[in-house]
Amino acid sequence: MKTIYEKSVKGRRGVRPPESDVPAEINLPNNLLRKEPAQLPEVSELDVMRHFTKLAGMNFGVDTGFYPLGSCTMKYNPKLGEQVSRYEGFAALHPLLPQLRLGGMLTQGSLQVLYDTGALLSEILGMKEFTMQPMAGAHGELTGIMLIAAYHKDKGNNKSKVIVPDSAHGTNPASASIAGYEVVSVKSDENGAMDLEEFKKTLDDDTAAVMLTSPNTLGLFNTNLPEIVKLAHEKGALMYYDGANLNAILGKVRPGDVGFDVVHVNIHKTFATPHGGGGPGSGPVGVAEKLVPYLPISRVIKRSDGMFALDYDHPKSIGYIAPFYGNFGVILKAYAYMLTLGKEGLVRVSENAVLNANYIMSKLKDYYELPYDRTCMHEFVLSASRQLKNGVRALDIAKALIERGFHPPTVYFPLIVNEAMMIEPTETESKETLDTFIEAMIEIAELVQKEPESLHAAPRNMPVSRLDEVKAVKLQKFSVEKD
Amino acid sequence: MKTIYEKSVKGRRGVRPPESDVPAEINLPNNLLRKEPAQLPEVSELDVMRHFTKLAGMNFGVDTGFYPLGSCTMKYNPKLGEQVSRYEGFAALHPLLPQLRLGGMLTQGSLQVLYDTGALLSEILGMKEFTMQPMAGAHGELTGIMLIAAYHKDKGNNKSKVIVPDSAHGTNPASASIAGYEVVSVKSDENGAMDLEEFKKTLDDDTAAVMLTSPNTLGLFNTNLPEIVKLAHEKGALMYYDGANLNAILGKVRPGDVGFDVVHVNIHKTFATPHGGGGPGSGPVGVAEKLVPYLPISRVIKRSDGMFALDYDHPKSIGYIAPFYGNFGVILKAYAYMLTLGKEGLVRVSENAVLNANYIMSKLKDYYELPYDRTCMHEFVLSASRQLKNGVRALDIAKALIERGFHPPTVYFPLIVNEAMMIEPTETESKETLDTFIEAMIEIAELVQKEPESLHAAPRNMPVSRLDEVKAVKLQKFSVEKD
Amino acid sequence: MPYIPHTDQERQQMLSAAGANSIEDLFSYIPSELAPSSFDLPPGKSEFEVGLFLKKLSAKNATELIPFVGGGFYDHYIPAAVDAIVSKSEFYTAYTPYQPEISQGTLQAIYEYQTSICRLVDMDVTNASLYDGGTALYEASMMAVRITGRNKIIVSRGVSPIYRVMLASYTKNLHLQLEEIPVNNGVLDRDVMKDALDESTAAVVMQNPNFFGCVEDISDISEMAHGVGALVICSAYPIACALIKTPGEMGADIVTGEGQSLGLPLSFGGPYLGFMATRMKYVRKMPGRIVGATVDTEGRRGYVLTLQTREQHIRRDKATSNICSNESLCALAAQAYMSLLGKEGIRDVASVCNEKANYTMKRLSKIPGVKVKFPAPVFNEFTIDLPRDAGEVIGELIEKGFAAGFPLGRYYKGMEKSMLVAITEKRTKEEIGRLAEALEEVLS
Amino acid sequence: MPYIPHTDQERQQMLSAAGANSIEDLFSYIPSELAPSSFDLPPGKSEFEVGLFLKKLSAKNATELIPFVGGGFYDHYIPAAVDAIVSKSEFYTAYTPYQPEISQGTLQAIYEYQTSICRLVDMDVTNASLYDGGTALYEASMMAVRITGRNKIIVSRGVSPIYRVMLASYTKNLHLQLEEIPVNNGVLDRDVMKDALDESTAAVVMQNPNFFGCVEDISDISEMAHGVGALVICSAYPIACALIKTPGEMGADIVTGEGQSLGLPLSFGGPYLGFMATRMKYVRKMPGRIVGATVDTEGRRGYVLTLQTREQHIRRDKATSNICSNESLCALAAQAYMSLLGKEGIRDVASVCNEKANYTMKRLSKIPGVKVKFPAPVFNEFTIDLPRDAGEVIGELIEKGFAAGFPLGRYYKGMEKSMLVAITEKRTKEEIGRLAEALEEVLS
Ligand SMILES: Cc1ncc(COP(=O)(O)O)c(C=O)c1O
Ligand SMILES: Cc1ncc(COP(=O)(O)O)c(C=O)c1O
Repeated sequence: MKTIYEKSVKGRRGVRPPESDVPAEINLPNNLLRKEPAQLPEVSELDVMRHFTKLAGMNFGVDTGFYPLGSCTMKYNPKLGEQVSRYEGFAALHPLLPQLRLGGMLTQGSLQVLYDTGALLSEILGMKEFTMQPMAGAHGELTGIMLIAAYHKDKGNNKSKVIVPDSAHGTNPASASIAGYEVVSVKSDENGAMDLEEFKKTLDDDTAAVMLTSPNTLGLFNTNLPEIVKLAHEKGALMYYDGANLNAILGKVRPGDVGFDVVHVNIHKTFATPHGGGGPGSGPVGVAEKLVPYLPISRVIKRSDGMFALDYDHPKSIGYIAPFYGNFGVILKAYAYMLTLGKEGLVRVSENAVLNANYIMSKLKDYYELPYDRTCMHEFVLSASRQLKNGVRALDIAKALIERGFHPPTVYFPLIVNEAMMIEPTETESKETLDTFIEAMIEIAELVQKEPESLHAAPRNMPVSRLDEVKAVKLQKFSVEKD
Repeated sequence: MKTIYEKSVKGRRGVRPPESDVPAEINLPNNLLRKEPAQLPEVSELDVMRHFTKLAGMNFGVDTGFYPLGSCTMKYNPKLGEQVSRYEGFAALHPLLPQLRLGGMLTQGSLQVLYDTGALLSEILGMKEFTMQPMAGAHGELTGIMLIAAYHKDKGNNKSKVIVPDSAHGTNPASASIAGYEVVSVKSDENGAMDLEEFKKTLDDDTAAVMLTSPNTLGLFNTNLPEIVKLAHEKGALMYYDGANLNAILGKVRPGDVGFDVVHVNIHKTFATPHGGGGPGSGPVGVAEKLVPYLPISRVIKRSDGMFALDYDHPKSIGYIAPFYGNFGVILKAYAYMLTLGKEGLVRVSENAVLNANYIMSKLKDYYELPYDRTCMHEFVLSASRQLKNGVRALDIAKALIERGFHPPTVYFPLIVNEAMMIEPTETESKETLDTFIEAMIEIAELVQKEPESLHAAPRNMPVSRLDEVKAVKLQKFSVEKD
Repeated sequence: MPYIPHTDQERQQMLSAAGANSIEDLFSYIPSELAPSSFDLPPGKSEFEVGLFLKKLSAKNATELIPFVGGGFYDHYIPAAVDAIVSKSEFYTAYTPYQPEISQGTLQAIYEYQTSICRLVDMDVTNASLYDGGTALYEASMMAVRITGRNKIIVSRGVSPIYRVMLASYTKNLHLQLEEIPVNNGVLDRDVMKDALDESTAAVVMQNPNFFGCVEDISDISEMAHGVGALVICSAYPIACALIKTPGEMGADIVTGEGQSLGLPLSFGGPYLGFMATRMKYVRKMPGRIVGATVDTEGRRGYVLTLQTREQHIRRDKATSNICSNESLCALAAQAYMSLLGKEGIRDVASVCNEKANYTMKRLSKIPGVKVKFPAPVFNEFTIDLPRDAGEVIGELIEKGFAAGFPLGRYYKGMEKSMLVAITEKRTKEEIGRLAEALEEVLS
Repeated sequence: MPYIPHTDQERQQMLSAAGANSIEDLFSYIPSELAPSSFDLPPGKSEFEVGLFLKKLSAKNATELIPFVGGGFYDHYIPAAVDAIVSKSEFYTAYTPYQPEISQGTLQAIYEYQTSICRLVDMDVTNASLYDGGTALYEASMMAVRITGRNKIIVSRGVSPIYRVMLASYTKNLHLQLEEIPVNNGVLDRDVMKDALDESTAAVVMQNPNFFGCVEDISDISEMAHGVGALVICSAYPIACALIKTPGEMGADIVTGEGQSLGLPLSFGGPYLGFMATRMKYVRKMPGRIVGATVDTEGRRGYVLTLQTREQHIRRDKATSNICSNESLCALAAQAYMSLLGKEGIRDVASVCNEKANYTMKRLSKIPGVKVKFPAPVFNEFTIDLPRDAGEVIGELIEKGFAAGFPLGRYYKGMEKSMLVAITEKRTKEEIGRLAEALEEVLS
């Protein structure tokens, strides 16, 4: 399909800005003006609408169909969230207003949203307090590790390393590293959990933090958690909880109760805000009491008179993580979601998410290798190792699923499973949907026996067939050439 | 694709209404309750969203591609209209509010929209006053004929027939007939205009009205108009203007100036409001001064103090045509459109609409029969009569266009052209779009020479191939069967 | 120019291709005497300016009043997903699905809508939509006239006065006889009805719940009407149909109604949705488009507009109606609404409305001087008598922030002290309490 | 339960299939000591109630003030079509386009976005988005550190104080040296800069227009920096780039910025859009996702995420950044905005902003006691000195309905009487006049 640039016609115009109602005086000297206009597209409003309507038709979202992308919790995004985030009182609010004298009074509505959402998260995760500033999960991780660093520094602890299991998401080691720590990886045991013995060997006084995802990226709950926490705390290391998989344990386990000191929540996963084709997300960070002094400023507080305000007076704070208060529009949708579900609803979320995952797992484990055959939580990981013997890779299976109208699972993650296919159905999917997916997976497994080669050609019914990723690296074409 | 009913699962629920916060007392006796619940779908919100997302993908709108459906003016629908019609002050306003004491004061915004839009239309069409009540073009026609009937009755004129050319849209004779008139059809001459001699013969003292579309449904402007009007008026007949083709003459000709007594405007055509898959439309009716007393009530007036009010005090009024003030939400979008275009913009609309039609016509007339080869206005009619010799009908060409990504033209209308294909590009389409359409039409014409049979199978790339309309009549399946 | 893509250069190329030198050339054959005598319009404005201007206008409407006004048009909650669905531009920028292969989305949605309406009102077949509940009632009356070949239409005064005026307006020149039957104590006067019914009666037109909010069983009226060969037309409130005995159950032959309550904003009177349903035997007499199921050349199910020989584009002056554009997108919204609420949800809405209405009725009737006017049961709307002019009282309540109800004196002589109060699931106990207090104050 | 489709019966069937008797079974292996010590949350509410509650909250925000506050975040007009585009659920309910064949919509849109940003700021390559302008500036600084292997970062005080605090916060533990250079008379102090620049300098961080609204040519600074092997990072305001000399033209090596002005609502601080662009030679050092063009097995053009070996999911602790989810939908909105306005439209927006800012500056400076602080030319924002505390004056103007500007004393010691005033194309002459009058009153 043509790019919008290829549809451009010299002199054509789209939306007109308001004309100036003041004298037309550009007060900039010539040497400060750009030499020639930026070569943006020259298209009509209809050209633009058709272009993006076509592009939308070449995309697949949760509203299109089943999207069992493991670790990403692609649940239904309630339309209420879309509506409330467009209320003018929220959408048009300038973030600097609270910085004006008595400005807090001008923004009570939004401050309450931030405060209440933080309070709800604190109760859901069992933490003392949350900062809503981090703008995605990885951003939350970085914030969390910075909090841990500030804590250790303040306490005079000299610690240089962070322990991360080998099943961890790539953002965990990356965040720890970017925050200035050395990352030490611990391998998984035969149950898919972090190897306890190896962990004990690795853990030492130099360990600043241990980062865990629970359930882990295999969808398994580590029953050694209490012991790991105890061991870490004994060595003065703090426990970091990667909340990407929170959808499995809402109302069942609270990281705070388990002893985690810092957690982040992927709002866009557990709390049903749209993933936007890659973002925006939101990754609030919650902390145990001892880490509260280091939280980023500003902090949203509720005063004794019931009014909300911004509080900057925290000399030990790590500073600003975001320009303002986080991805407010995303947080607002999550708030609406939490209010809608309430206590019982949230518990049902994890129950049904776990049920759905176990249901699919039980139906597929005869057809695909299940490296860790235990009751799973909200997701599970299959391996295409059996299919590989016939020359069919996880990637081929993914493309075959595309052909059959499904978004594929996450493939090749976690790295510890060969030819991994990580399946997370979420609680918003119905039994019929799961059944059609199961059927498709079984059909593909059977096809692997009969005509394995046919799978290499998939997908055949999309706007494009398989794309040459190596060529993309070689071509280095990251934008439309100028004409 | 399954219907939403086939996706229904007993006990499944979607959106929950608020729970009652008052005692749960149904105060209806058992014999007044329905026996069993209405068997509506039992589906989740996600089920519903996916269902309609899929259905939308099986539909073609102006935002999808070129839609040259003659007589329907499928121009771009500005997104501004969608936005303003959702402003809460407009969308949530109860129509009975002005009926409360001082209620007019509560609805000044919406009354102004109605008043101003009527005033703009009066100027654009050269009429004395408009009623905004009619809810579509045909509804405007009925209203107009009722006005004419009321006028004649009031004047003591006893007239029983309405003259309609044979090229007229079906709604014209239907409206006249439903309003209680006998319809007399006049055939077209070799120029596609109403045959003047035949008209003269038909016109008599019994003629209540003459209904004309201008330009007519062939896209041709009848240069005899002044004479026709004069003749009709001499016989005491009123002239009715079907405004469906107003897009051709904005700022070029005003029906009021020509002598039309009653006009209707298809707001959803000329004024760019979305067609909604069949509606809603809006069909305001404008009248010359002598017909003003008969306009429907209420009438929106502007008082001397600048306030707007509803006026019911018109004893000669034909009464209520709509429950309230017309399709307000549609009128509002048209108002936004008129304000955006302004005087110059509206003139450019018809100029470019006419240019686009003539451009396509000039490119296609070598390939298809052009029964009336004259400069056309905003649309023109080709005939597939040449192709028919090879066994290819207009319908086949339409389906071939579908296969090539276009919405087909209107086919088999007007009835006076054999195998008619009525092409109306509108002014919002670009030259490239027209060129691709022209190419497709030429390619099809060539295919008719080479492999005519292949065209009978079109379209082959849609969710369904050609549907059996005869079978639909036989089956009499107008709803999903109950299980 | 807004929305017009051509550059001057393109325009020139196209003109040459069309054999013209200028745009004026293309219009040159129009007699110059027809040039506009005036075309005095304001200059165009930018999108921003127009939007802002309209935002300001919208703020002049008093939508902040707490609404208890109904009268056939109700402030029900519209789920956010309804708007998400009707905002899909593949739906709303399409037109009538004349070309079924490219329009299965609209066609299937309308087919499903037809199904939902049939089930809600208990009828066999529904059309694809009419303009509104009032024109639907008029069309139904004309349909009955066509079916029976008779010319008397008997109308209950319990039918919306707005619709009765519409019916009268449309039929004024048609040599029909309209006869109105009074309502006593909130229900139709059977005796007068019996006297009016005769062999010239084409139809009896009812409304349930009636305009006063009262619910009644009209099965006996259906029997009487059928006894003389007349049809029964019932104007219904679709939300009420989820709870109360349906028009179908009560023997109606044609059911019409206003679909606004099924997910459409009040929007100052439109666009709304007229629905019409009937028995299978009358389908060929029904006005409006109808979607039917069929199969394609490969036997796959699909949908088309069907029975088109009833319609104006085929039958011209012999058509069952002149309707062409209808309210398709509103029908889509209604179908989205009915799907989202579903079988249990819509019944819940109806139940909550009824419960809250009963509560409100009780609460208001405790106010000195206020009494419930009719003994008949109600659905979500009811009539109370006030100690003084209802219009006046309502005016005073506006000052206090309420659109408290509709003054029945506006349409019914002698009911100047009566007020019609409507309740939906959106009205909270607290709002009802505040209304009661305000009314108390105003009356004391 | 909201959004959960299962009926009890289905749940039972699925449990059996999974070999469990009850939901509890599925959780039974979790040590019971881990059961929540508390889970004290409110009960759920209906969609209607939640929507209404939030509507009321939104009304507590003072969005009715006429806004003249900018500071890097601007009230530009957002065409209606932008929201129509980002509301397409095929876009917004998708995630990162890991599977390109099913995600060409997002991929092509982002590829086009990358093109637009490159052209706007005059750079070779742009990533698919970062969180916001502040984190983008931090990422750019770290990128410069990686490229140069040096550890000193020189930052102009003309860079947003918010971003400077962010930069300091993020780098606190990283053994980097941050050095700030003062701004005199609205422009960077070249002498101090010259002294600061040395062979240990990784980057010079600039902002243009700077936080005071002043526009300057930093070509000389680029030359100086390049002279010692340091990179130049420039934080840019994309709308301004349509009019003023671009960072690329002035020799910047990395350009970052906040994309909010390109069609995103202010939304109390987010979601926003961090953009980053650089020269081709640095592409492999750039953080964030990048979309590249390639071909499919049949030679058709298509788009994929590329150069992924820079990223955390491949490189883990050696990645160029930890970013995973970004601000893709915001980039889509920006691309929609840039397409809708187009080449001439965006320049018009910029020109009108500048014209109105000049007008406002003149108008306000006529008020006794008010003077424009800096002689340097401005784009759409400028600093004025007031005769008394700016925070106080702004507080009084709030009472009069204006968010009149930003008190620079909040971030700059000694500027307590200075106010930063921002103008966009949305501010009318009339509003500007009213602001001037109000200020006059307050000061008199
Ligand atoms: C386990 C895990 N941790 C962290 C992240 C990073 O979250 P984000 O993409 O919001 O930065 C992800 C995202 O997929 C994840 O799956
Ligand atoms: C020439 C003409 N007249 C009248 C009408 C009827 O208008 P509406 O569909 O709005 O009722 C049409 C609609 O297509 C038409 O083309």
